Amino acid sequence: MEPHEEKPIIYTMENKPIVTCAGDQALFTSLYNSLTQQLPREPMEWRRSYGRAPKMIHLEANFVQFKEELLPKEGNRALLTFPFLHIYWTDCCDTEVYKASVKEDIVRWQSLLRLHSTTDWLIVVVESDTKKKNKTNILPRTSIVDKIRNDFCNKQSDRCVILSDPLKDSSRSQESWSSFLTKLRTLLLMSFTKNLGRFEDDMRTLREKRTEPGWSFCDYFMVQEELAFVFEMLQQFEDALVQYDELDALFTQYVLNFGAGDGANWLCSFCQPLRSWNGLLLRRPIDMEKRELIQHGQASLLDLRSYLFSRQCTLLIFLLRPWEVTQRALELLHNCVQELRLLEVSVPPGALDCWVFLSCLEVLQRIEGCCDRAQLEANCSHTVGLWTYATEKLKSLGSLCGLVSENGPNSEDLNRTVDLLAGLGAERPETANSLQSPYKKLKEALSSVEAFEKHYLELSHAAMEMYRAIGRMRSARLVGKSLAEFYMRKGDPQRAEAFLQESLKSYLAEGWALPVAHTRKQIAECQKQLGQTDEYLQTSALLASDTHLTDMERKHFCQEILSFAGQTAEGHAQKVVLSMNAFAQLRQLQFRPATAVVHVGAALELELSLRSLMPVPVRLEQLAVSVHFSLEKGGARGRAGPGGGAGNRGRVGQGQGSPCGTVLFPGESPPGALPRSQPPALELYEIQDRSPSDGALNSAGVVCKNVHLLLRRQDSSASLDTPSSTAVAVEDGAQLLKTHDVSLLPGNNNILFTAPSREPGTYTLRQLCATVGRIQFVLPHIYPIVQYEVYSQEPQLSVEPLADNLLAGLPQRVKFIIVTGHYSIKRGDALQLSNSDAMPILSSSGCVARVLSSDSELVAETTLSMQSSEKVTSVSLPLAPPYHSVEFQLEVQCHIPAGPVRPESERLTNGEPWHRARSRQRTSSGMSVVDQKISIDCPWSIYSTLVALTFYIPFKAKHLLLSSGKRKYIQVCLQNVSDMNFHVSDQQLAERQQSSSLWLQSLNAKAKQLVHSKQSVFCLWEVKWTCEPPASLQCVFSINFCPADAQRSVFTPYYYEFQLDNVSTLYSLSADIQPAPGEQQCRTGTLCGLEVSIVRLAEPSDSEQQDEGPVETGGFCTTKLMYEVVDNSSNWAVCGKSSGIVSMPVAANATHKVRMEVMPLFAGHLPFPSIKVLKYLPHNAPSTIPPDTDGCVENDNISLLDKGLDDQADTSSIRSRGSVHSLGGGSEQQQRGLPMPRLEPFGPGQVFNRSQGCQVLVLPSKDDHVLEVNLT
Amino acid sequence: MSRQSNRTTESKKMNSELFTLTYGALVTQLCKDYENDEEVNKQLDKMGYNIGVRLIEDFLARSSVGRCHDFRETADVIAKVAFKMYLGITPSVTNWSPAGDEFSLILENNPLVDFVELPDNHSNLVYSNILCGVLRGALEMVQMAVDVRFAQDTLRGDNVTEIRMKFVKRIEENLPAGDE
Amino acid sequence: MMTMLGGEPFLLVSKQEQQNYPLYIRSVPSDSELKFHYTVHTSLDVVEEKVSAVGKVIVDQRELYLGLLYPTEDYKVYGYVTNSKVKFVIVVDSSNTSLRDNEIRSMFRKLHNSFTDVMCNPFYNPGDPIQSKVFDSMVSSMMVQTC
Amino acid sequence: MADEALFQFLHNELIQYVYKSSEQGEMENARCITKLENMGFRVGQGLIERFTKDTARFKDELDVMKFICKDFWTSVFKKQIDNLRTNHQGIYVLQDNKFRLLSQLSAGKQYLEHAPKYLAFTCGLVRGGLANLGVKSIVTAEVSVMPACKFQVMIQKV
Repeated sequence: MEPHEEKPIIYTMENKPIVTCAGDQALFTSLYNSLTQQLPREPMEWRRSYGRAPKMIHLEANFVQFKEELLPKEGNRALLTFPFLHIYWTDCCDTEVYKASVKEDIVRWQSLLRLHSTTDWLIVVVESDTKKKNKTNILPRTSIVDKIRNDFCNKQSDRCVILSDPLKDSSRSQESWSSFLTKLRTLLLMSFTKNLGRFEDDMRTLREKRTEPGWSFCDYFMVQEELAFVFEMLQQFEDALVQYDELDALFTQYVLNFGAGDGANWLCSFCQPLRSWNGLLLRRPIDMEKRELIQHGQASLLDLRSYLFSRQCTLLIFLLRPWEVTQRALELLHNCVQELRLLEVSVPPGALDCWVFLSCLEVLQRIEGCCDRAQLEANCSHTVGLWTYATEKLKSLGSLCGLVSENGPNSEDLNRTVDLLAGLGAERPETANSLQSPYKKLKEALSSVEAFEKHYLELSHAAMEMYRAIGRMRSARLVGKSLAEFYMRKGDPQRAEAFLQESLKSYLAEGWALPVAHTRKQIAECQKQLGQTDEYLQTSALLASDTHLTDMERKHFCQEILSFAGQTAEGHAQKVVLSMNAFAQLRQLQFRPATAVVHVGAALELELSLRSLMPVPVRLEQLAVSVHFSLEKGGARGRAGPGGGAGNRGRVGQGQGSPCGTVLFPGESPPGALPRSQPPALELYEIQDRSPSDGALNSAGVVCKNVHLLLRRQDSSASLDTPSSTAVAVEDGAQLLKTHDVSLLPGNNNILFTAPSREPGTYTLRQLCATVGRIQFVLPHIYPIVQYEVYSQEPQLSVEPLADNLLAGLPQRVKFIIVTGHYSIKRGDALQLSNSDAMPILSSSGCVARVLSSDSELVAETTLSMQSSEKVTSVSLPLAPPYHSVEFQLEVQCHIPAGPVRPESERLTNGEPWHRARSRQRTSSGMSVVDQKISIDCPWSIYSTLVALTFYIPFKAKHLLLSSGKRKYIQVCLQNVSDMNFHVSDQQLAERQQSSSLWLQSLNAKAKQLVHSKQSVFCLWEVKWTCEPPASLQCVFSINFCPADAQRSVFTPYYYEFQLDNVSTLYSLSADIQPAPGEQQCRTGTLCGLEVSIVRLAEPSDSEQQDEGPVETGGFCTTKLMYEVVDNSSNWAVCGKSSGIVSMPVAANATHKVRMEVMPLFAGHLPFPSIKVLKYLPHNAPSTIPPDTDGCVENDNISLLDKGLDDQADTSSIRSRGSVHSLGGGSEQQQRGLPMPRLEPFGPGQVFNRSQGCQVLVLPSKDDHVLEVNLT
Repeated sequence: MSRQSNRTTESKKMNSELFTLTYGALVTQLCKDYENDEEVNKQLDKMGYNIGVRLIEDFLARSSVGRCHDFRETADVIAKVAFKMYLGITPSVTNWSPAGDEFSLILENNPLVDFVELPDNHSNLVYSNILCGVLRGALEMVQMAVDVRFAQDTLRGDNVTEIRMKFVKRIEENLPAGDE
Repeated sequence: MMTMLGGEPFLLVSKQEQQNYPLYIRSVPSDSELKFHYTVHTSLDVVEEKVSAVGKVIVDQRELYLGLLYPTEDYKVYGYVTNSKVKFVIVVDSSNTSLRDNEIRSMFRKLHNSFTDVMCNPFYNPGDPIQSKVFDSMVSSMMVQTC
Repeated sequence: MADEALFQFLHNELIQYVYKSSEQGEMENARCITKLENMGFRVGQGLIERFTKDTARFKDELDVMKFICKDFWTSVFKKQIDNLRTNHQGIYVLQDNKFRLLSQLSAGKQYLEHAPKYLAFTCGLVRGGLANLGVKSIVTAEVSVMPACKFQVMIQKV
């Protein structure tokens, strides 16, 4: 009954360190179970050499019966079979027996051990009371043990232990067990440390020898692996793994060195041609076959690698690091491929692919074996690499074995397949009964086209799904692409295209030129096969224009297009429409004239520069721009005329239009360039926050206007150019700009169009369309918007003065301008000007008409022929085509109307409108105007045109009546209000009803005078009479004038009529100022006497009778006067009663004196205060509005002191001085009210003031401040 | 050359990077604003002048440099003090004209042009022209009218950068310097 | 394949609008150039994966060098991303064993430095393809070294 | 420091140029500010590229902002931002109590109105720096008491 004996040592996990047992087998067997169970119970700290971290380990052991064979021979380094400890069991308690047998036995045992120089032994003495019972002559227990100790363990007494009553369940036995076990463990570990240490030393020395000839990696491998095994056995997987990794690294290094040129000869065994390629095998803990091969140096590179990896894999899985397996796997596979290349191992085609394929799947399945779904899905990123790798490999196998071609594999392919399968050998037993085994998969996949497809698709989709799942879109698409290639090979472009388009999108999005070009080529291929003509042509266009293709390729695709275009359309198939932007780009567009505004029928040229992207010249049957026409304000141009174009420059391409009428089009980003969507640029501006109270600046800063725009998320995907996809439609029915037979050279071409301009309106360029045979390349929208305008214009006549204003009374030139518009002036067309006497047209001979083109170039010049009848003057026009203008000048003269032409600026009723009047005067030139209208009949219209001309009268006349006592003078002031200078001569003043009793005596110089612009001449006449002068004088002033610069002086008369009333003087006033009594001189601040005396000069005239009814009082009739003393210059303070009523007898020399007191306020020669006398009319008397003769105002000016017009205006001011009565306006309002006495001013010159302008000397007073006081 | 100098992330250098880049931004802006390079050069010179006339005070204040007796002394001050102070470089003063009224500043490395690569369409751009303006403006403030121009420029493929400086005249009364 | 020893297509990918368009691609001219482009483009998946991993990971893993992105049978693809989200990718022929992690690292540093200078060239418009001669020559010299 | 003086001279000249080259008017003024800001933007891009050359990858937005406030600001203005506040909704306020480009402007209300000119460039710097780090933003500024200055950064979520 030795359970372990037969068991062959298999290197598996069940391995335990070996402990041999000698001595009493029965005894040992009885204890075996408890021993094996209890040993691992408690962990033990293992302190290790080489400063490796101590570890707690649970020791197990494999107890086997002692045999001499078990003891390792000299040089045998096998560790697994190495007995780490030898135990001798005895329960002998009887000295006799001991002496008799046991001792010898131990001696023999010991000597054997010594022979093999093992010092790791232990003697266990088991004692049980049961045994003693039936024994007599008992010795004390200890004696045996002591004996043994003496005999064997000299000075290492611990090598002999007692285990008491092991089978009893007593505390005592417990203790002895535990102490025993502890001892056992300690010894075991000691042995490990010692032996492993020794082993490692040997191993190291061996490694050191690796440069020596004859050193073999395989041998070394075996050695180090032994170590690994032990660690594994001790469950120290990390350490185990390290061993393999070291081996891995070492080998790799050798291969690299070999690649670098120095090859160790042992490597040759790995360089042998590849014979079997049945992938990795990860289902056994140890692949013995491969290990054998390595052991005997027959392993191929793949064998070694596979074995190494399978071990690493096993350990990693023990360490629960499956994902590291997958990652290492991928590296391994790549690495192997490299190493085979480096070692120049001859590999039959496809063999490697098989190996990789199988290995990938093997790894994946191994992993699946030890993880659940969830884990797997969570770790796609680790596995997906293997999936894709497998897919690629399967694909290449497929194509190698002719499984991808449309018409299956040929015999050659089949042979190849057979060879490949042969290389797989027989399926391994482990996988024999799993249906999904890599082996089966591969065999099946290679068995038939269909099977292959099934597997390939399965893998591809799996890979794609995973990539998608972990968001590696690009990778997914790449798989998609190779799938597409597969479909292409299978002749299924339909499926292929879908994948290709998807990847194309992403390449475009990210601007990867080469992939784009390549993928497009593939797409083109699909489309060709699918017979998607339009798409194919579109793609071809893109490719033909793609600079990343070779010239050959580009030409090829271009040719494709051209040859299609060349085909004669069978069955009138309508044209194929393609997007233009792949074919050519519209770069710029230029109008001539630049304004892009022309009149109907005018020539408008349009040059567009088109950049052809084709590699070869292309002949276009036709290049057309479709134009949208709208009436939108075509007519409106009519008024604007040619000039109006300027305003429209903006229309040329919405702002892009430079003044030179050029529209630039943003160049398409060339293929490969990056479609970047620019976010809106941010707009900043300054802000200043001022406090509302005082405008003080609180804060200043920089803020952003268009935050809302910027903060909006803008996704760039929108901006990608996918021109092929956009279906372009030709809009027809629109007008066209065409050119035929254009040949587009590669690069820029300029093409000239003549734009249609028959209809007035707005023309918008819509599409650009190039026709090549059956193909039309269309630019669907021309953007920025490009428009031009055609306008139609009514003929029109305008007449404008040459000078800025026409002067009446002189011949003046006026300019006639006819804009013909759409009308063309025919022979015999004439303007009929209706004459008027006031303004004759002076038919000056040899005046010329100039015909100008729309851009005002002189076209023709002809002398005008004019006929004048008394009614009309007809001016025959020169011939002129439409949209030209005809200009000529005529001379007209406007007669100055006799009789007063009153400049409206000076019309006045009674005083008050004066303010307005005066302000007007300031603004207007003050020239009086004459409006003249000519009605003209134009040949193009049945209605006659009225042209108004305004003439200005160069002169203005004023008159004055001057009095000196009874003598009267008339002064006329002639003012030259024009800008010209004039000569004037023989001025005359005539009285209408030539009464012999009255004549006017000129006091003027005879000679003609020069009157400069804005100057005046004054003329004076004395009025003389024999008997009473008439109540009113009708005067006509006349003077001849002619321009000073006129070469031949033709004098024209100027008339001025006016009327004077009540010229004769009725009263004369005189005033006298006396110093205060006792004073020689007047002094400021002291009262002086003022005496006013009013003297009646004339007998009452009949004119007087009727207006103020004199009142009979006391026999002779009197009339009431009101006097008033005012001092506006405030030189005087008028004290006491400054105004009053006096009644004057109506008789010559009747006198009335008034006294009052005035106080001079200033020193010096003071003018007298002004004294006014007014008619005081009883209420019953009829009111007479003072005769409204012009100039009477000026007249007053003179007669009322030197106070300006102001005083007249200042009726209010008088009233304000507390006077009860009022003037002018005042009187009117009183009439409206109840009848009251009224005041009326005397007619001009009726009152003569003697002391006019008299002055009196005033001396300063002694004390001025006094004055201050009483003044205030 | 610029390569090593920029490794240090020490704050002084940083500033000069800020300066260099800002200057770069200015030049490119000018290139956008003006169509031809000559205009840009002119503008740069102007701006330099404006800086110069202000800079001089700062300079005199911080470097306790007194009045220079002759042009040679001026040259030395410019090279050894001014350039050192403001650009951290010390150009060498060479190529004196026999009359001693004209010399060259040779800059082995010109911080303004670190990282700069002139595009082909700016062959006539004198990238660092602002320096001329600065020198002109500054010296004008000390009553020296000088004529400054770039004789060589590493940017344009020359081995060194050379600023040629010619003494024109001594300005008698200090005419107020307005911005150009 | 030996002809491609040390043939690295370099490329920088700008982050503009998350669009990984190439700023600069350079490779030893060879018939497999196209394959390079595909490989590099695909590698962006991994770059993005690693970049987006930042923030989740601990600080010491936030260095700019992303290490080996993924190996293929023929190439090793390494990645690097600047703080300005510019991605550098170096693809090395997997048979090229002379280049270890450290060499690659320093190559990236060189690239980065040189790129920084490009960024500081006032005439360079960020986001445009790189035409700098300096950069070009630097890359060339690097490619020569690695052969 | 010397270099800095030079920079400030240049910066002033920059402003002078931009404002001179455009005639006045609300529109114009806005264009000037924007122009300055754009120059700053480009410079910021370049600078940040250098400054972050040797730093580890940033963890998140806040990490970036801190960098701007500490390292960036120190390198450019030789002091840190004095106070950084955020609403965690993508708005950050950077306060510099003695903003270098203002400190040369003598304080006082009458100069306050010129302040914006002196901020625009820096707004650009910050925006450019952030943008180059993949943080799209809008940067504005405000001064109420010179030379203290607030920059507000609004992050655009992309």
